[in-house]
Amino acid sequence: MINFGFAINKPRAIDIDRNNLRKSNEIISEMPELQACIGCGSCTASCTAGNLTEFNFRKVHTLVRRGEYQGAYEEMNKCMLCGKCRLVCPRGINTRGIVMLIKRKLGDF
Amino acid sequence: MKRSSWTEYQKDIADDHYYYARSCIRQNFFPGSEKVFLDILGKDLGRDIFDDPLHTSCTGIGYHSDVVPLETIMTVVARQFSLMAEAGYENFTSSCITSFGIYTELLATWEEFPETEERTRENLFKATGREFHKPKNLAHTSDVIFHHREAIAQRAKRKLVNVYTGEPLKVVEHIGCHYAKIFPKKGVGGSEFPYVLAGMVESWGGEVVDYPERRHCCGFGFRNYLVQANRGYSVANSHKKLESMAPYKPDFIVCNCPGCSMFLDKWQYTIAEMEGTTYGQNGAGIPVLTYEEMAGLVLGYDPWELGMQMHQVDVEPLLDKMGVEYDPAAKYLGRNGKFLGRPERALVNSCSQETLYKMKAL
Amino acid sequence: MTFFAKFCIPFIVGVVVLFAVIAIKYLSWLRNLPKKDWKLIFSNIISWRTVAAAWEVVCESLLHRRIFKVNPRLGYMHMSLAFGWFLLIAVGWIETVAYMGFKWVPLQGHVFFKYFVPLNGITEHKPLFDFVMDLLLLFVLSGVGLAWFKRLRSRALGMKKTTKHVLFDRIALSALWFIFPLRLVAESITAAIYGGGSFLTGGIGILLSKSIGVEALSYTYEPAWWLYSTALGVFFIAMPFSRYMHIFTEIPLIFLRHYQLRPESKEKSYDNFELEACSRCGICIDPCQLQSQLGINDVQSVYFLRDRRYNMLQQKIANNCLMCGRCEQVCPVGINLNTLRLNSRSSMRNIPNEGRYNYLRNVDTSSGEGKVGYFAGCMTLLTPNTLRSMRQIFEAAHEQVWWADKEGGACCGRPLMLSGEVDSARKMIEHNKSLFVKHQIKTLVTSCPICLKVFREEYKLEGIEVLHHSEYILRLIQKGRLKINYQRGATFTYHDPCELGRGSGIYDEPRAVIKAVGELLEPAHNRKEAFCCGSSVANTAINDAQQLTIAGKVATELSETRAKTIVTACPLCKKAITRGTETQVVDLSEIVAQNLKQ
Amino acid sequence: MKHVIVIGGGIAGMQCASELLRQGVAVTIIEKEQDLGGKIRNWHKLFPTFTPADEVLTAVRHKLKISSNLKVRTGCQATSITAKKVTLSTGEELKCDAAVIATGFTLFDAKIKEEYGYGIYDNVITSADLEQMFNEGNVRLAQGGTPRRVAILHCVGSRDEKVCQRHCSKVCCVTGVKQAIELKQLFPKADIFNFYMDIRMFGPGYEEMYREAQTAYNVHFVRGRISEVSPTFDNRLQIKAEDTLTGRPLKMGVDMLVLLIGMKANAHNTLLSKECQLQMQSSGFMQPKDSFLGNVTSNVGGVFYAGAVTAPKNVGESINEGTAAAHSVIEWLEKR
Repeated sequence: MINFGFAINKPRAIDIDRNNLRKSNEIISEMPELQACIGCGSCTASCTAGNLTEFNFRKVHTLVRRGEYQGAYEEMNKCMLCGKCRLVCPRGINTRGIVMLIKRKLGDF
Repeated sequence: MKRSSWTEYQKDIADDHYYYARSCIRQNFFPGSEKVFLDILGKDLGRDIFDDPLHTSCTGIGYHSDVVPLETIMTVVARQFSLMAEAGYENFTSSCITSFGIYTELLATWEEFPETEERTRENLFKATGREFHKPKNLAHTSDVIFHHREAIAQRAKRKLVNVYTGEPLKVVEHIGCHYAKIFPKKGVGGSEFPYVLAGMVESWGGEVVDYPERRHCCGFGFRNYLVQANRGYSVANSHKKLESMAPYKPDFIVCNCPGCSMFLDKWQYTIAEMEGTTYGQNGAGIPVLTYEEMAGLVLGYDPWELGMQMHQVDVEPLLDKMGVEYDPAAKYLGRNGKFLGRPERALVNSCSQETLYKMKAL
Repeated sequence: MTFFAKFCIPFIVGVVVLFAVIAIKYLSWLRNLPKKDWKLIFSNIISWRTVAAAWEVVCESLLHRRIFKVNPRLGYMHMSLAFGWFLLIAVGWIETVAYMGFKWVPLQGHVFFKYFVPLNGITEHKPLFDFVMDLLLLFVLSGVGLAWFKRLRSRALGMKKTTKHVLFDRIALSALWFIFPLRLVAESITAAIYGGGSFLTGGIGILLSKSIGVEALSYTYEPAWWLYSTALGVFFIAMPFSRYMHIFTEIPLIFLRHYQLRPESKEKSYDNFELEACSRCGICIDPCQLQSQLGINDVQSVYFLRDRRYNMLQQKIANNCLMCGRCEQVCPVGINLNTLRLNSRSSMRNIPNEGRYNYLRNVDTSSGEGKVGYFAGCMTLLTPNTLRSMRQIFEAAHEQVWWADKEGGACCGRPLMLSGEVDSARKMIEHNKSLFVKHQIKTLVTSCPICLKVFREEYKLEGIEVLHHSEYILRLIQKGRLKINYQRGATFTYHDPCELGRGSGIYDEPRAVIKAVGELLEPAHNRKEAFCCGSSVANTAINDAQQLTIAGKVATELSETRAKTIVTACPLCKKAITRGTETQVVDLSEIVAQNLKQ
Repeated sequence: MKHVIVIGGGIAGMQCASELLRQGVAVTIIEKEQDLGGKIRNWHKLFPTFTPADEVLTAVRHKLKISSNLKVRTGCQATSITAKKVTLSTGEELKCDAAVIATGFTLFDAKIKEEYGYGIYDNVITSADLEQMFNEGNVRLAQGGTPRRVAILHCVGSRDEKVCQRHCSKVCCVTGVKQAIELKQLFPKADIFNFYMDIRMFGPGYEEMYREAQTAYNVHFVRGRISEVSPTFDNRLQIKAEDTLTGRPLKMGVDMLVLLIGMKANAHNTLLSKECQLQMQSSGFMQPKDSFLGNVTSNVGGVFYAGAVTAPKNVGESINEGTAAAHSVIEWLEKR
């Protein structure tokens, strides 16, 4: 293999066909309310951890639903579980439950 | 696939008397293509085409890389047009897709913003003392070949057919982005289903492969390629296309843009050397042709005369499929019969360079 | 006299197994106690605590006083079985002694005394003993009868729900139900053949001999004793694996508890005593709002303890609890239900992760300066009226305040702990603690009871007094630093937040503050019995609609007091209750700030 | 007896005609198709109640009682409309005392959005085609078989300046959600992805239906416009879009792509505005006299509007406008 001084960039596109959606389907079937997200961003706006880091709950769970698990567990680990997001979610999503579910499915417990 | 939409996008292509503008990339990497284009038009089709030694680069690469300002390129282009007028032509045809895009864009700019035309006229006169003219007809050279595709088909010595199976060859056509993505109405078939190359392939007996990333850019992207650190992004685009087309087992790729021909050909080498992946059916690369080379093969030109030894991916498997007779030993001989040297062996190559060299050495 | 017959074998096997298993269990639990716990035992064993423990054993293990308090009928059932049986054994032993003198008699000799010594060698006390024993047997049988009845109709015993059982429970329960009727049968047949017995066994004996005849009865004599012995044996073998393990386990638990042993945020050996001391009486089911208001009936403490004991605990059970503490209030055994659930969650979810929350390093978004620190809490940032009111109160009292998290800060860590991520919560605790120390505060005031509990219990803030704002405001009023206009005609009702009331024992301070502003009307359930608002951060299992249902019920009860304003002292409760009522819901600080005398 | 000509025999026109007849006015309906009924004839079920379209159409038809006062002219169009007379495409001139224009709308031709491959790839269909399939009880792929994954693209020919359709067609979002649910009912194992720009659930019960689609039917909603469609090696369709909520491009293979085609103003409207001095909006829909007080009145006395000729409307609104137009006509006739 020759080193040309650059690497071939990996595609940025979310490829639903290549992504393994098993875990994503499990997450959705366990808590179907997650699908009710309308992407308003209230959770992220009020997020205690999001105030201090780039943690974006809405984006991470959306990516997880699309089968993009890379880094999702680590991101979710930034969450302090304080529960503000659950109070502000206009769709009544049990956000803390979602955080824990995603961590359970994508982490090792 | 039911495809007839291209008929809604037609453009006027002059039938004769062309002023020819060369392409920087094509004349460097595929010099045979420009030569054969002139030959096909002049000798095979008996058309009048003028290859003017006075014309220059359109500076499009510089323009798209942010080193040539708009006013400068406008003046350069105006000079090309005035050279055309001075030579007594009014149909401009350019070999390069980038140039074609530039000419189209600037003509449209002058149309929309007449003050820029005024300034260009002034600048041109100040700089060169020439008169400002605009061509009556602007076409890319692939448009010209497209225009004459049936005439070429009539004179065809070979078809784009696999001589062993009798099946049409599977051809991936790749249209340069600047051909119709900027001004869809200025390209045959528009931007979604451009027909300029597909028309040639179909007229000459081949079958066009419609694959998911058909419209994707080859990845050249000027700055993206020119800056070494960005090349990973550039090659990723070709990578994406090749991944997408490979399952269709294409016999060859044909491009109308010199940059695309070069990148789709040479990035195959890069990808193979970096990742070990090759995309051809034979475990090597997929041959990449210019449409001039494709037309040349159809018309019975000698592949080495077409400059096909300059390709990264060996074309011999394709030549064999088409039933083209060629002298393997002559591959690396120049026009004067002198040995040109041979490339290093690479993963994408299917033919043994050694044997060829030795045959000649004997 | 040999005191042995073949039918004794099931009984003897049962007893041996029972005591062996109990010994193994207790010894291994004790052996695994952490050093800290052993130290506590040693330092307390020779003290009045042991005496107090012994007295409690009598009151609770035998008499079941606490169950009596909660539910007299249920108390009687437990007492008749426990105390009655105990007396049967005790009186039986005395009878043996009376007959044999102080001689060693094998255990089965005591238990099956009637078999071995049916008639011959009558002492002058025999009729008396027969009478007492029959009376006690009747006492126990009445308890068994109630138990049968409870199975069929739990409501009749004042319980809305009764527990569902595992296999060992069913075996032990069935055996237990048959022990005393079988004893009655065996002793009655003996009385019929050999005479003796008092009003119960003797009476039935006469009836039997008259109706069936002694001849026919003699064929049933041995089988009856076999059945009785087998029922005992089965019960004893099943017992240590069933809920009846509580009969013995409650005793060491009472002692250990008196020696100050407690469950902690991580599981430890002591927990086993609490787990197996649960009799699965099911008293914890009724107060559970998940059961009464949402109809969820498989997550209550009794099932949680059962599942944990049999290693079949699932996250969905462990997670589905408001941790409001209402069940803990009524548990007759006094098990630390919340702590046990919390440390179960910890075992299931705690993944130590060194790198986690490293982003908190050097984060300090605090402002102001003062000896008093104010930590609003994450939720309070969503109830800005509380923040504004606190600012007005601080200004009115001329207090210099360090604002810890007005612009957002790190969470207190309690929500993480409640979710079981105990080690990660420590990161937050250390972070916030370092800020408190850095800014040299002497008093820490918070508006969030969730924060308050963790500050008090986990932060170990030496030299810093932690106050809930209700306590702080009351103190300002009492010291005369705040002057308040009493609003004649203003009526308030107060919702006790779980974490503040049952969690931290703060019931009176908020009430005193409210009374300084206007009239306080108490809702039907208040103080220790107060409902949870349903939005508890401890529960991640119920959905929004379910939270709303609970909030609605709570709000309705509060509105029924006809108070003009509902007051609470927790931002989460405020948000929750607001969703369920048209009545105005405010934080305690708001009514104070609105009625400050300038 | 007064005579009113109703141009257009869809639900709005029919409703208007039956109201006028009830008030003792003679009515002539001009319909360009061979039958009355309009677009709703080809629709399967109506949102948000999933009421069969046929049920509604039958009820409206039923109200339109056959009488000597009702004349129906099918197969012709009106080329000129005034309060006094209507000229037909046959050259005939009909006298009248007032005219109601209820010519509705034209479905956007999805072929114009070439990049979506309608008319090029077999399994790219429009929402109207899908309704047809529902009606025939034959939702299948062109090559046979049932779809495993379907993408539904919102805003095809709506809110798109590239095809000169700046307006929102209003009903497509709701239709998209309705069709997603219907597909899911037919193929519970299929994945349905709705690609939307905004979800506009403007009516009662619509938002509830949307939520039900999300949580009860597990329909996926991706915010982003599909930019191109291409065939894949296994004869599926590869679609590309941006998942704008994650800021990442997204691609996937689907078996079927449903284009929610918008409502286009009739080309006829331009003619009306030129020939009859009726005002037209920039969207091409006719301009009612007033947005609040004169929704069914035109700027020309005695000429009225009903239904989607003035703007995209749903079925209920169109029927209501039929009634409203009839009332306005009566009022106008009484004043004379």
